[in-house]
Amino acid sequence: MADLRIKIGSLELRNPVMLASGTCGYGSELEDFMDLSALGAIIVKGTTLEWREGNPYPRMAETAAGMLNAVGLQNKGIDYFEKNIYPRLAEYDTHVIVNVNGNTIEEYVELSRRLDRLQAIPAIELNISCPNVKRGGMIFGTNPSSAREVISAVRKAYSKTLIVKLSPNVTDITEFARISEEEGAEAISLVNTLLGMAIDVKTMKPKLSTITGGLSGPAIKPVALRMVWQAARAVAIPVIGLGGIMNADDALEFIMAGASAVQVGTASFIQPDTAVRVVNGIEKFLVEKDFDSVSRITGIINRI
Amino acid sequence: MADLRIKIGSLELRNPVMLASGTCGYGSELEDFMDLSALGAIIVKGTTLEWREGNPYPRMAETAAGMLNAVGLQNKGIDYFEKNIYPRLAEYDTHVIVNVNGNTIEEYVELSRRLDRLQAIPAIELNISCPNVKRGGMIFGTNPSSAREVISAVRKAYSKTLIVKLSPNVTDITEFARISEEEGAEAISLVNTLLGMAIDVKTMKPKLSTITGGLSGPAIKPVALRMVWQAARAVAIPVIGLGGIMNADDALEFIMAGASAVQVGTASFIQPDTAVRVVNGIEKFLVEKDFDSVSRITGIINRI
Amino acid sequence: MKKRVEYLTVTENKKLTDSFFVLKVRSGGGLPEIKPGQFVQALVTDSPSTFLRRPLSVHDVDYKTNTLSLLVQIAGPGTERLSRLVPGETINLLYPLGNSFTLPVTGEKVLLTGGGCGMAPLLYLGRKIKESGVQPHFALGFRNRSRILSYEEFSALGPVWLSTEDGSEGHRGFVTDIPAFRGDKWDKVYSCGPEPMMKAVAALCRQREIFCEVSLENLMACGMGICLCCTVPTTSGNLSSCTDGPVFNINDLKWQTSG
Amino acid sequence: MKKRVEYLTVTENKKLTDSFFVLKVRSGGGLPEIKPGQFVQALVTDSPSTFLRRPLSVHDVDYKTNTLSLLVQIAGPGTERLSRLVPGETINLLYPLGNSFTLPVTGEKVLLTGGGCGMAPLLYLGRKIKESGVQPHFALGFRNRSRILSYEEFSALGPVWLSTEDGSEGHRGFVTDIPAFRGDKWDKVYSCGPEPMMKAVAALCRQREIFCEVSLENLMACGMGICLCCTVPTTSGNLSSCTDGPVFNINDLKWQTSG
Ligand SMILES: Cc1cc2nc3c(=O)[nH]c(=O)nc-3n(C[C@H](O)[C@H](O)[C@H](O)COP(=O)(O)OP(=O)(O)OC[C@H]3O[C@@H](n4cnc5c(N)ncnc54)[C@H](O)[C@@H]3O)c2cc1C
Ligand SMILES: Cc1cc2nc3c(=O)[nH]c(=O)nc-3n(C[C@H](O)[C@H](O)[C@H](O)COP(=O)(O)OP(=O)(O)OC[C@H]3O[C@@H](n4cnc5c(N)ncnc54)[C@H](O)[C@@H]3O)c2cc1C
Ligand SMILES: Cc1cc2nc3c(=O)[nH]c(=O)nc-3n(C[C@H](O)[C@H](O)[C@H](O)COP(=O)(O)O)c2cc1C
Ligand SMILES: Cc1cc2nc3c(=O)[nH]c(=O)nc-3n(C[C@H](O)[C@H](O)[C@H](O)COP(=O)(O)O)c2cc1C
Ligand code: FES
Ligand code: FES
Repeated sequence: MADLRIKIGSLELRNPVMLASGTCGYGSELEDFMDLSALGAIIVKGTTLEWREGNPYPRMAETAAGMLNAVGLQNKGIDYFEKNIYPRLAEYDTHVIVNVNGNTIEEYVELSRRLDRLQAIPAIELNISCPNVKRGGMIFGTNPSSAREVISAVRKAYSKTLIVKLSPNVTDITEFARISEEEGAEAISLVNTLLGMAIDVKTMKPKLSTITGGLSGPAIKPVALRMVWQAARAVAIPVIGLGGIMNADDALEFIMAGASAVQVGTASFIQPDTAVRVVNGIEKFLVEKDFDSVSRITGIINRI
Repeated sequence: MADLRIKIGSLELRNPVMLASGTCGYGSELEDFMDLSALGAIIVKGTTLEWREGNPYPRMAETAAGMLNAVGLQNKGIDYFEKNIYPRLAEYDTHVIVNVNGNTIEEYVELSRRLDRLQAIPAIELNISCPNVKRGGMIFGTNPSSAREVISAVRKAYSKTLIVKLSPNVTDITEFARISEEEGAEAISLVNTLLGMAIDVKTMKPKLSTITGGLSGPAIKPVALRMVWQAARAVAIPVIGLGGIMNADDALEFIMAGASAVQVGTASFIQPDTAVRVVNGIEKFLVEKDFDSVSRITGIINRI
Repeated sequence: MKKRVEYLTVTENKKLTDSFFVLKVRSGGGLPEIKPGQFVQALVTDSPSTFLRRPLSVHDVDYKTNTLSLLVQIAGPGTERLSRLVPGETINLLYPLGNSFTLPVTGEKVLLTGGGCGMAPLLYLGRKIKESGVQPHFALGFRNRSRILSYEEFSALGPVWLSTEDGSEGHRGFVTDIPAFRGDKWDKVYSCGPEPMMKAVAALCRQREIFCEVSLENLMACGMGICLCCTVPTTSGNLSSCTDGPVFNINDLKWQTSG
Repeated sequence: MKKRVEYLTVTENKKLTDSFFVLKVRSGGGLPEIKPGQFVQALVTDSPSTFLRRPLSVHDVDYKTNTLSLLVQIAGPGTERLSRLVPGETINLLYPLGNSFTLPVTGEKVLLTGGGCGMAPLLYLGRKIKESGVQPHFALGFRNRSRILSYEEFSALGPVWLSTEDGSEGHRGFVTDIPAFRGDKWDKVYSCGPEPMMKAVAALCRQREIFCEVSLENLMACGMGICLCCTVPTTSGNLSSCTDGPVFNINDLKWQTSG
């Protein structure tokens, strides 16, 4: 038995494996395949103040060892969430974290304030990295001063655990990691999707209605891993690593690179119980290699 | 029959397909598999002023639909090149372009000057995007003012066709595309490799001796294609697209996104005659779709 | 019905034409209840270019042998790989997924119409309709005589009208040109096939105020309602084709404009 | 010799142990000249996680039937996929690649020593040596008796001494512990196997000033000298294992420190 517990700020997770936002709905969709209480946390769908229909079809294109998506934060808004979804989530025996989005700083702040009041939501993940919206999202996450502004404003409005989700579409990820830390984030999660594109040669048109979209899956793992390694050396707050994790070995790579926790995203589309397999695989590895806790191997490549 | 000729500044290529630097040696290594004169150009190995041994082994790691490399510009330097390699290259019935690297602006300039004197080299590709060296390379290609300085200096020293090879490891590729154009580059080529990393979970060590390395292959194609599309809309000079091209359809995607020409890189490792297959496939497509020249489909997705 | 991920064993892989095959797969543990219109997400292993699962309609179900049939058209690397499966190999399915067709009530006159691989769900739908005591009728459209699929299986369930684009068999033209389609009074029409065909069927039904359900084949990533990629614009906003569909009443649809 | 890319037909796939198999493949157009020590780069299709080709030594060549043998150890997804190839299927090879061993001259006393999949090139080398009129001797090392591979094939060419780590067959210990290795006077020693083994062999040979060539198995991307990933530090700088090797004289090597 190895100790899998980890801490993100004041929040204790029973293990370091979470479901990534936008890839697990509200969790319930995956309950036929696994017990959500076996996970460290689930990060539910990107949420906005207002009801959003998202982008037009087609929103998806398969690529080599990955996929592009252009969902565009389709969700029913915070009012609907609070009334119709939150009560169900409050019953889960795992931490439920909400992924927070807005067009403006005011929207981010207002939404965070609303979520601060929801007792069963112990943390938010501030998404300043969505590449699929015209306003907000990645625009904040690729400009240092906007990033600082929105994190700082949300930090003032939100009293519980604040995670900032970073965009990989930047020259220097450590800059954004440091800004997050300086402005009071208790953790950073990375990466969101890489901005990509695909063209249908037959029709001579982009495959996505929005032309560009977010690339996820194993294709991006080497880039994500590198950024997690860089970020973890740049800041003292926990780093949550994700991008292309398909199995326990992938997750262990992120942890060894410096991640305190990991998220499973696209993999759930293909193997819906990937996250719980990852939990079990990490535990197995630790036991076999005789580590008494997962924290022992966090960033181990920097030490051996 | 479709007209495959394209122009890069004053340089006319018989077709838009080149071999990418660092993935085709000096061309001769691939002559068992194809006739180099069937190609638009070959861009030979990254060259430096001085003899370089490159990075220690291991330099390579396979990843999902791609690979990481950390070769680090191993080459015998310009003196050796001029004396022992150039005479052979001068015999080729295709354009030979040299990929130019340096630690300092002075080195880039000096090397460009040396190459300017070699009659059979009609163009250089200024590599400001190599991620595998401690000094020079990507450091120039990810900082706008350094990029401007080195391009401007080389432009003054080099009288023939100047291509600038851009790094994808930046927030805004159009900024570097514009700087290249402003400083007198006649074309830009993109992308070089994405900075990535891989860890061997068994040994708990990075797979590369240099920890991080350059990611190439189909995995990066969506990102490369997006950047080519963005860059081609930002500048008027030709854009040469590359990153994960494995076949003619991939090349056509780049051309439809706005590339005037393409380069085949990692694919040659797997199928050594990929480049000539790409030439044939592009021609076949044009004939079938009744386009009289390849330039008709350059950037076509912006028009239909 | 609880969704599951399961390895099923291939019992038969029958080539129908150069591009169509029927794959029969058996569940060791016993099949769950599957409704007509539901689909599976098939994992394509041993393929370098197939990352996501591939959605395939349930073509038929035999509870006695715990066997599912899939009618598949080779469209690319995923379906090509499936076409090479041999009996004894396994295939990993995520199923049963999606909603289902609204079955008719006794006395209704129903037409099932489709073409190409869109015919896939109509066989099982026809079987279920027949089992419920209603007579299914079929109007099936093909490019030409050599493309006709599974005629025997359908005609075992009810009358089958055929159309071919070149008139080499049955009625010349499209399914909507079949006289019985236009002439008779139908209570319910079910359709699955290429989008232009479904739109033509829908137009005809809307005009005549016939209840009509279509099964959409939107691109899917997950098939479980978690990715929101398979979106369908409807009168009540964007819905997910994989969970709110794939079967939709035509009155609820705003057919997507792009793609 | 001109390198080529060719589809060869699998004629046999023989399982030797749980993790070793011998794959025989036939060239339709006729084999080119292949020298002992050369290798092929095998394309692994139908595998989602195998992007690059896999380097494999030529284990044996039969020009009469135009057949190549490969002795392969299952190490990961690529070799696992190859282990499932069945006769009649094809495999795409890029070959022949690399340099070759220096053959002995008449009268020399030669020892071929290796272990595990490192034995692969030694069979063909032994055959060529024998054809040249020199008697090859073999010293082969294994974990234990059940791991012993291809004993018959080797002993058909010359005397074979075995070592096993647990002493369950032949000499207990490593190849370098085999008395004939230490005791006899060898003119040339050839070695291929796990790196620690080759280093031990090299140390012994250097000490006794015996000519010794080893075949390295550095990670490779291309196999043709164009990627510079397979680098080997030598007394004349970094060389490419795939073109300047895989066979190196131990006096030229600075064994790599990392990896
Ligand atoms: C609910 C549903 C049920 C389906 N039922 C069947 C069925 O019973 N039999 C059958 O043969 N096919 C069915 N399809 C279509 C089938 O999923 C695709 O043909 C298959 O995914 C193509 O995979 P591929 O790797 O062979 O080709 P790809 O290379 O992935 O695609 C080849 C071509 O098909 C198109 N395509 C890919 N995926 C889909 C998709 N999901 N829907 C429509 N077009 C697609 C691509 O755009 C491309 O042009 C169904 C699709 C859906 C959504
Ligand atoms: C010149 C040369 C000749 C070789 N000859 C043979 C042979 O005759 N028979 C045989 O069984 N194997 C041989 N190998 C090793 C063989 O290439 C690897 O075992 C194979 O590439 C592993 O592929 P995989 O997909 O099965 O496993 P992977 O998942 O790619 O690798 C599994 C493990 O093997 C290691 N590995 C991967 N590639 C190599 C490599 N090129 N060299 C050494 N270790 C590697 C990996 O680091 C990993 O630990 C040779 C290698 C070289 C360079
Ligand atoms: C269909 C889809 C929808 C997504 N929606 C969101 C979202 O709403 N908010 C967010 O922060 N990230 C979103 N993401 C990004 C993922 O959470 C994750 O950062 C990314 O996919 C990389 O991880 P992966 O490769 O494991 O999927 C989405 C990803 C996908 C594929
Ligand atoms: C092994 C290797 C060595 C490379 N060396 C160079 C180089 O010397 N100079 C350079 O500009 N790019 C170099 N590159 C980058 C390629 O030219 C190309 O930009 C990149 O690999 C993306 O294209 P691809 O995916 O088609 O390989 C190298 C790439 C690889 C894989
Ligand atoms: S396919 Fe993922 S929500 Fe429908
Ligand atoms: S493997 Fe590419 S140079 Fe040797």
